[in-house]
Amino acid sequence: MDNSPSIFEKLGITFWLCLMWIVLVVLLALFADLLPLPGADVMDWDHPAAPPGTVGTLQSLIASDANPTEIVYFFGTDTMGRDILTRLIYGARVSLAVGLITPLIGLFFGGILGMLAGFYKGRVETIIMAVMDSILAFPGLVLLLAITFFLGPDLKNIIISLGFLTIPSFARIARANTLTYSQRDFIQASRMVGQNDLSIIIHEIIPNIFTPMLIYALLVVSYMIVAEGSLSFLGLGVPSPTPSWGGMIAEGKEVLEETTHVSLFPALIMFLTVLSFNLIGDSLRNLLDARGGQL
Amino acid sequence: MSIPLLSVKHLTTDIHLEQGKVRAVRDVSFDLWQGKTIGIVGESGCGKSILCKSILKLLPAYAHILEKSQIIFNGRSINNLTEKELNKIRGQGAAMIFQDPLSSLNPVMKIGHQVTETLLYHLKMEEEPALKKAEDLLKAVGIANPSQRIDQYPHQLSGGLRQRVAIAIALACEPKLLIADEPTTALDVTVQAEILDLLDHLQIQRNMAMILVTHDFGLAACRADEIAVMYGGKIVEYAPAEKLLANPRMPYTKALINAIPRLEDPPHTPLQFIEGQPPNMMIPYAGCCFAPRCSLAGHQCRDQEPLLINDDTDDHSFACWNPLGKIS
Amino acid sequence: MKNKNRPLLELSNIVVEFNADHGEKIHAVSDISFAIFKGETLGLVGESGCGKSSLARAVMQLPGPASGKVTFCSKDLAQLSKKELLKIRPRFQMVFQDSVSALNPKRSVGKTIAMPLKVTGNLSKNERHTLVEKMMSKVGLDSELFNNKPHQFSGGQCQRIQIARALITEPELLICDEPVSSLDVSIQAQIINLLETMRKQYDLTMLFISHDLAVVKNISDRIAVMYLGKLCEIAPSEQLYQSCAHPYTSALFSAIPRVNHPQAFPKLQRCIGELPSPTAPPSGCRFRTRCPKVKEQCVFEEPKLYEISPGHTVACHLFQ
Amino acid sequence: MIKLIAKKLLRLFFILIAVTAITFFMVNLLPGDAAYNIAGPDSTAEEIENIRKDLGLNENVVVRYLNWLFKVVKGDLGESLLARGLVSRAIVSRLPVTIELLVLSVLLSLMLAIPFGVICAYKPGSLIDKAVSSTAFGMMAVPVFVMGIALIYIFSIHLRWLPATGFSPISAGIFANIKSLLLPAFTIAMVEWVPLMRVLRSDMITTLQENYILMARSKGLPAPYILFRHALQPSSLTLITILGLQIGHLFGGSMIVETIFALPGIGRLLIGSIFGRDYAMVQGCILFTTIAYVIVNFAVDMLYAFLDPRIRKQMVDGHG
Repeated sequence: MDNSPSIFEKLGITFWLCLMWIVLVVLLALFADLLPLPGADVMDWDHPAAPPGTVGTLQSLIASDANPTEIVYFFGTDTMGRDILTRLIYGARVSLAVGLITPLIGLFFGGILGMLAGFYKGRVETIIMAVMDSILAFPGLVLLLAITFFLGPDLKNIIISLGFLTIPSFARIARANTLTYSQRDFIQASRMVGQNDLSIIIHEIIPNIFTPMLIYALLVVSYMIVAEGSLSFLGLGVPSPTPSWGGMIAEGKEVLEETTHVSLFPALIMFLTVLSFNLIGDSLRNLLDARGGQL
Repeated sequence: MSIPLLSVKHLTTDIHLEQGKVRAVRDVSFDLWQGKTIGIVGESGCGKSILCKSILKLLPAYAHILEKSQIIFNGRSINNLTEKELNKIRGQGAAMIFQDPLSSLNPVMKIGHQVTETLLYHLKMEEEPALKKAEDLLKAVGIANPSQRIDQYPHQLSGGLRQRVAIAIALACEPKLLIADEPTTALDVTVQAEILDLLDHLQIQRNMAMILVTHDFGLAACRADEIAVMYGGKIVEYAPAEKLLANPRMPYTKALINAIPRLEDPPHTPLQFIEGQPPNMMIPYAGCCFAPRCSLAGHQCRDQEPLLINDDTDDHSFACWNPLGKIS
Repeated sequence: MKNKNRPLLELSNIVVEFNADHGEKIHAVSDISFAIFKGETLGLVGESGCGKSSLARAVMQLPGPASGKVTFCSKDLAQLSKKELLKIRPRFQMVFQDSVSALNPKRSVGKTIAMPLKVTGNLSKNERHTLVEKMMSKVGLDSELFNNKPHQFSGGQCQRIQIARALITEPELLICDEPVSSLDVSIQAQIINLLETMRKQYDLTMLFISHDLAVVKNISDRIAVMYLGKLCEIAPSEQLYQSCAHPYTSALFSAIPRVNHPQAFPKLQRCIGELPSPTAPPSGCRFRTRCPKVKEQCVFEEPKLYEISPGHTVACHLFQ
Repeated sequence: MIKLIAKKLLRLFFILIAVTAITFFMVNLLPGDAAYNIAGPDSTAEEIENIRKDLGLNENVVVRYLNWLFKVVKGDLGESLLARGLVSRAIVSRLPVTIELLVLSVLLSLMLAIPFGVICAYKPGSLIDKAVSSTAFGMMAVPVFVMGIALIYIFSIHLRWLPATGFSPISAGIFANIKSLLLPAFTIAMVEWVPLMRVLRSDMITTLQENYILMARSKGLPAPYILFRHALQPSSLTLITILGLQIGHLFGGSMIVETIFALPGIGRLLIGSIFGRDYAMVQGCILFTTIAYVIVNFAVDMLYAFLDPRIRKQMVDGHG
């Protein structure tokens, strides 16, 4: 046991690189206002769709400012001359808010419902799972479109409706895990000494199903980032001028024949973020499976 | 019959796991003559199952057989055979049955298809006569209504019937050797007795040789001509059945026999047991691998690995520095 | 031994049912009655699917039987309130067959063993800790391993953990459901001997369930034989071995491969064919489809239990 | 079996009703009056009242839903406000495009997933497995809309092999038709094949460790035969489940792809109607996609039974 590699080694270099990327994105998004960036909706009409590295002056942005400052558009500007880097950082707020909050909604409600279904079985299970299946039966994006259409597209509504849509899959996973554990004899053994249902759920079931649920939640994070991107891409995400990665890609698509960087950078950043979440989830699952194999 | 049907020499198999390399089978040698049964007895993890799979080279990708190992089947070394040539032997020369009859039959394939497969592939039979033969085979292994069973799936059969089907599949191409890897462990005692009787009967009828792998010493004692006891990947004692039972030389063999509860003993007779745990194959051990659990172990046992040697007679060999029954 | 004629556990007409696929009920255990006297070990033998484990769980009230009475210490367990049942639970405990399944993989061994004490809740944490360490050394576990998780132990050691958990409340009755059947012979002997030692030390009454007649014979004073949810024969161990009466019992005895009598393998008494499905048990005597001595009467009439000698009862028409 | 199919159909019918009801109530109950939205901000109260009357908005919502449902059953989905025509006609004219696109993309993704999944599972950890698995893993992080843009950039703008946008109906020739759909279908397939391949690979690895594969190998059967005849079918159950679950996903994908490639399918119709606040059309589109979803799920259930006789038995026995 002692000479086995540490958790640090077991997870591998990719895991830590991914984690660093995520931390970087989160930090940038959190402290965007403190960074020396022009506003997300500040337009430089002298440099529309300028390639990366173009130097602009802030004078054209703020006319009253007597001392024009130079600014380097590291990632270029979009069709309306807005700094892509700035918009990416502000857009990260939307993606991360959606990506990180929605799975929590699903984890909480879905986890509880699934656990109840798996533990009590019988009629409780039938009812809960029938409702869950009905929600799953809604073609996801269509329902999302419908909800945002009727409720109006703002961040809160998007998070709530996406969160709602993740409940059934969490419930399914919680139920499946609970079922395998509740058939095991240690549940019987704890009944034998007189533990009640609540105590069994808290002390015997939750510790066992929590890790797989959390790992699934990580996977959902990347689904949600993509889903939010799709909505924004279709123009049904957070309303402009708030930047979002999907919306930026959609804008870039219009000028694809002339220049690629407008959609390339948001696509790349989104790709890296989603990939990182996937890889982190995958490494953790492998670690867990390896542990399970020792049993 | 001057040469054995199967001759295994210095068979050594390594398994590569994430945590490291395990030598699962160490330098195993034995001969098996036509019509005879060798019983390979050992506790779980002693390498007996890997041994059987090594003989037919049915190992998973992470295991490999070392160069020095020699397996001669029917006068022909199978060391350097191509996969295609091996398949010829696997299907027709030697067959195998496994521990759990439910998992050894394909759940989504009809019984008939599973029995006829080898007939179609190896014997190039036509569909119709093959089905006919499959019915005969099922009848031969004691299945009452074969024409009906042929259209059924494994889950529709009971455990004993499934094992009978597995035996029918194994016998389809009239093999000379049958390797039975714990064939009755998953079955009830009463059914076990029937299946073993069936195997006995078929063996005599077809003059087959059999390798019977089991953890049940009693079973090997009743059914095998020779018994090889395995411990820690090695054969530690190897002799004709009666001889081994009457006069075990290796302390492990004796302890194993004595640990089995006997029906003759009155209730509450304390059992003789072996202290400690079976060896962890991950950690190489210099001496005899039983030494840590052996009450007779001395310095030599802990430092030097004993080889399998013949003592007084030709046919009784054991690997022990301090054999029992030695007149000192 | 002086309390020998007072039953500690009494089962009368126990029926255990399961819901089958069609909404029908399968009788896993039908109409079984016997008693276990204080200080004795009763062995319960039968092949897979005969209902022996279901019977054990019914006795443990996990959950209780569909009908019939379980009387423990002269109390009808079904009549007790939740609170009273909780209070009496520490006095009868169980050891499960599959130790991997019976131990919570996320809980340390020490906490697993301490759990029954924690639920009853009379002791402080330190007191519990001392008791657990004492118990661990009694069952042959190194008390240094207190904080290890179950997956760090071998099968035999896990079974020791289970025994420790069952005995920590110092019960009077211990039910062992196939405690050694997944273990290797050398380890099996260790566990059987440990159970014997514990039985003497704690003055236990035991119900020992196994499919292995030789193991049961070794550990029990009396043996009950079950077939498809029914009791076939019940007799003192030695008497059952010397002169078993039921054809199924003799079939079981004759089917056991034995090291010391390899030649003696009487085939005449063997039973034939496969175990019938418990969903549709045969009419009359349930063993009749495989019985070498079947008569016409067996098809129509279910045999009653006949006492052929003191303490030896058989359910077979041959002894009418 | 028939009973079971009836039960399944009943449940699917329930889902259909639930989805349509929820969308209907959402349209009608949520803040923001449809009539006001339709009439526009400059309209007078009278105009709004007229529209309300036209739409039947003054009646009870349940009554209106039932009216709508009744009309739907008769094939009347109402009139589109924007397109000035029947909703049903618009949908029927758009439906073939979407169906063709989806069928083509499912076929393409299976054509990628099955061979690669089998090859990877045959030698897990090999160079080819590592290459395919990591490529697939990377692709999993590419959203459909990014994939679409990337493919347009490569194949249309850069290589000029395939048209970037536009649709040629079958009447314009089957070759032109397929050519116009190839890139969109490929876009969906490139994203959707990954989960299919991954589940097939991991299930297949598990299957290949099964005893019956060992048994098949011990029969001397050649490897490709074992892989495709013995292992593929029992390994494809999760694949089918994922495929079923993907349908909802696919429809979302097709909506995006139809937008990117300007294909006249249901998805683009839906988005157009949402932007145009065309309630009847939105309602109709959602109804149609739900029906499609329900039908596909039913087919998946039936496919299960076809693939695994154990499930078939369960279904005949009447639970599942």
